[in-house]
Amino acid sequence: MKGLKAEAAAELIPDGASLLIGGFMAVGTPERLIDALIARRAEGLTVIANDTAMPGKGIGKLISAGAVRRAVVSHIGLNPETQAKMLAGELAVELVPQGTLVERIRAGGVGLGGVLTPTGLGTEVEDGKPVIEVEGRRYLLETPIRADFALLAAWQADYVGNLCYSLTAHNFNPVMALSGKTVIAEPEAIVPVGVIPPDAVKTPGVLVDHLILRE
Amino acid sequence: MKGLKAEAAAELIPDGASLLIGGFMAVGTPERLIDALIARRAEGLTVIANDTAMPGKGIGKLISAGAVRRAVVSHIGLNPETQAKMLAGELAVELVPQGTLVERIRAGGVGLGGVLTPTGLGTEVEDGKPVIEVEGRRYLLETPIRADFALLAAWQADYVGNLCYSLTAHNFNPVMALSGKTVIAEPEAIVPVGVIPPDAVKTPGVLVDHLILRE
Amino acid sequence: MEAKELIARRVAQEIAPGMLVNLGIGLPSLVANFVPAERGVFFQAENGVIGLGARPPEGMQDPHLTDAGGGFVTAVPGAASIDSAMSFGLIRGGHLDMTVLGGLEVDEAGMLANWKVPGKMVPGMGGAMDLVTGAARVVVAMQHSARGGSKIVPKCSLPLTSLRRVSLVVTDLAVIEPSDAGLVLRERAPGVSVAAIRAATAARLIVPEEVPEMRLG
Amino acid sequence: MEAKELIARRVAQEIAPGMLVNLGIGLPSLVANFVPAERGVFFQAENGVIGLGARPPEGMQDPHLTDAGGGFVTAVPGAASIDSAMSFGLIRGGHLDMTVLGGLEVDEAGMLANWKVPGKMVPGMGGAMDLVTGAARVVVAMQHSARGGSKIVPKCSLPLTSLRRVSLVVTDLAVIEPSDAGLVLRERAPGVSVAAIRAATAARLIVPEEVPEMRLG
Repeated sequence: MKGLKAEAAAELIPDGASLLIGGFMAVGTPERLIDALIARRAEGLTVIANDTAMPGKGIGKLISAGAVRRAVVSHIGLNPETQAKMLAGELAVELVPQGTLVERIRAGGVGLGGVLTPTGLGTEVEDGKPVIEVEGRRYLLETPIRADFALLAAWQADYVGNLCYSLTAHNFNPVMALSGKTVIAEPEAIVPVGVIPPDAVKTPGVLVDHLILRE
Repeated sequence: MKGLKAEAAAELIPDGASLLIGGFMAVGTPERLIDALIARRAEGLTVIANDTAMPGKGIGKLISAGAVRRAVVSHIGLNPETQAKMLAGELAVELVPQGTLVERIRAGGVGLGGVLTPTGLGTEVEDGKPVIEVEGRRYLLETPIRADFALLAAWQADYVGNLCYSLTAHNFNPVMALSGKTVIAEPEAIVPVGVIPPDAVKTPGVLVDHLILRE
Repeated sequence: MEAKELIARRVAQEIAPGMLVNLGIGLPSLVANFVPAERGVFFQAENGVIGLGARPPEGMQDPHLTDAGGGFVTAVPGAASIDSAMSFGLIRGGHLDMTVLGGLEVDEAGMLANWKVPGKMVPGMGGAMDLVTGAARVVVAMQHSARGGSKIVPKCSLPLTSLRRVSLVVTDLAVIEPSDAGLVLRERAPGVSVAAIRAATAARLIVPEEVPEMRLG
Repeated sequence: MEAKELIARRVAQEIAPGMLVNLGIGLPSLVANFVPAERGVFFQAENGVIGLGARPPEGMQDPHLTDAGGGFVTAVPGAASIDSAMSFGLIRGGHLDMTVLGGLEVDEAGMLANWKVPGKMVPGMGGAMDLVTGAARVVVAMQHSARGGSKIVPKCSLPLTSLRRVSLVVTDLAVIEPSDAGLVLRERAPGVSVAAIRAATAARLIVPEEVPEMRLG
């Protein structure tokens, strides 16, 4: 486990990197890491996340700053800038159904070669994907997603990197912790080992490479 | 949520039913439910579980009682009775790699048509299964498992059926909670609503049909 | 009564005690206001809570407790936090008793389109494709018409959300139930005639002999 | 030194600080005894704990805290409870730095057989197939011979555990590393000659000029 300032973490992340970023409409998103990426003028990023939040919050700040080249998300309806940049051809947006997105990220993290889902059958989401029949029902084959980095927001972390999350700030964070080649967590509090009991740990510290330290 | 005595729950489960039963070498196994099934002389059951424990404990008691016709498990090495009954043709045993077993049960519970895993490729486990190539790697297609009932052991339950588990007694229980048509949980303690905080719930009560009441 | 309230009140009648229900952003989220707490219903927000409660008191908002639209909510006693994998596991796995979603179009086959107007407005499907595919019952809550045009059409012109037929459509004019035979007019809004509904509907409607007024609880 | 202790001591040398390591039932579980706590290694038991510790004091056993063989263990500070889906997610997903397993046979291609003797003994694969397929490093810890026969053979006659080549084989006589060219003899047990190892091994061995004695820490 290596503690880092947000600025130092942003230096680890090269332009053009692919990033899994936790959060749902900016709830459970690592804001200090995002601010540090913008401060170092990151560009060409691929962002894989539930949504692009709204202007001024979470991933919305990366969109506004022009740091993102490609977004793989389920929803952009509450960020008009994302829609405008997409329609203007400045930003590639790949829309993935939310349940499919989380399973693809999980598959990448747990070593599965893909999952079969009924979601998207017969819609635009089916285009170009194999359809596989199992026990008389048809499913889309959806492939795993991994990324160079996973940027997580957590509620508490302990010194060995065990993480727990609060209420609706869980969302994609526990799954993304499995699927980044390098995993960086931004907790709201860092507590001594033993403060988070084993049964309360949602992300084992062995998955976490770096913790963002207090300012 | 309906509270039941173990005896009443055993009456709900007909001979020949398929049962997902939580536990790993009898740790995290609902012993009172098993005792009640044996007391009502259940027979012809299909048991899907990690293992058959050992004689005198957990699923081992069902094996000894001759209640099981078919076992879908990853390991029987510590129960010589299971091995003897299998070699004598009295018990059908389907061996499934442990990681594949848990993913198949999860797939059944979360509505996936299957998962692709590298585990078992080129071994006897591959026999009769489709091999699917994704991004240049080969995987086995493993299909979902559901069952008529899931019999779970939990640490605490609250009045709406929210469950939490302790240490290594989690094992298959949280996943099986998703995949039984009827889910029956045997908690060690039943506590008022609010005693288990939302972030500590591992199985939401909406998945649980019946709680086994105190003796 | 305002159109939105009428729709929300009528949808609320579909919700039985003990159900697990997902309410979409916007109009569908109003439904919770008309379901009495005594009914023991659990509302799920796909972003991660089972047991969504009302708006919090001023100054007591928790930044970690919002609905899928990002608005502050509370949690009821017995609530559970879940991550997105569990949330959509419940949805896709058939554990959700009902979902209430908005719609852009519903057609005679009961197909729903609600996530994209090509070249114009692309909010994305969010959780809608999983919800329509996986929930035990799918209720569409929407205005009957938009910009003077019927949203209930012979065949959807917009991209579909799912091949799954929706269970019920509740609008400010009518309750319509898709079936093998087509769209069946089940109820009229108070004071609205069958003829007025036909006139406002581009799709063919099957009209039974009796079309009662909506029950509004 | 007893054979089992020798093997466990040698395997312990493979474990670097900060690793996540799974130890199989039986002989492999002894390895933990020879890894100093200061090394900051996390042991995983596939049944559900990261941070497995030593045997508990008498009378302090918790029935909810066992290893994969069902024996009572403790948890170290910083331990985490995980369910079977997470446990095998870590294993299959490549998050496990090393697994140590027993073996029935290892062959010249580095293939392992360790879960079935057809018609005779069928313990089942348990987690072995996932562990051998998914762990970053796979170490086989076993006696060199059984019932007078070599367990290191030209080609496995028993059903394979995985098509994945194992990383290292540690026996009471030798350390052997499977490679593209075949099985390379890396180390000798204290006082055991290369000739004695060759004589006890049914498989062809590649013998470098230098074959040092085992480091035992």
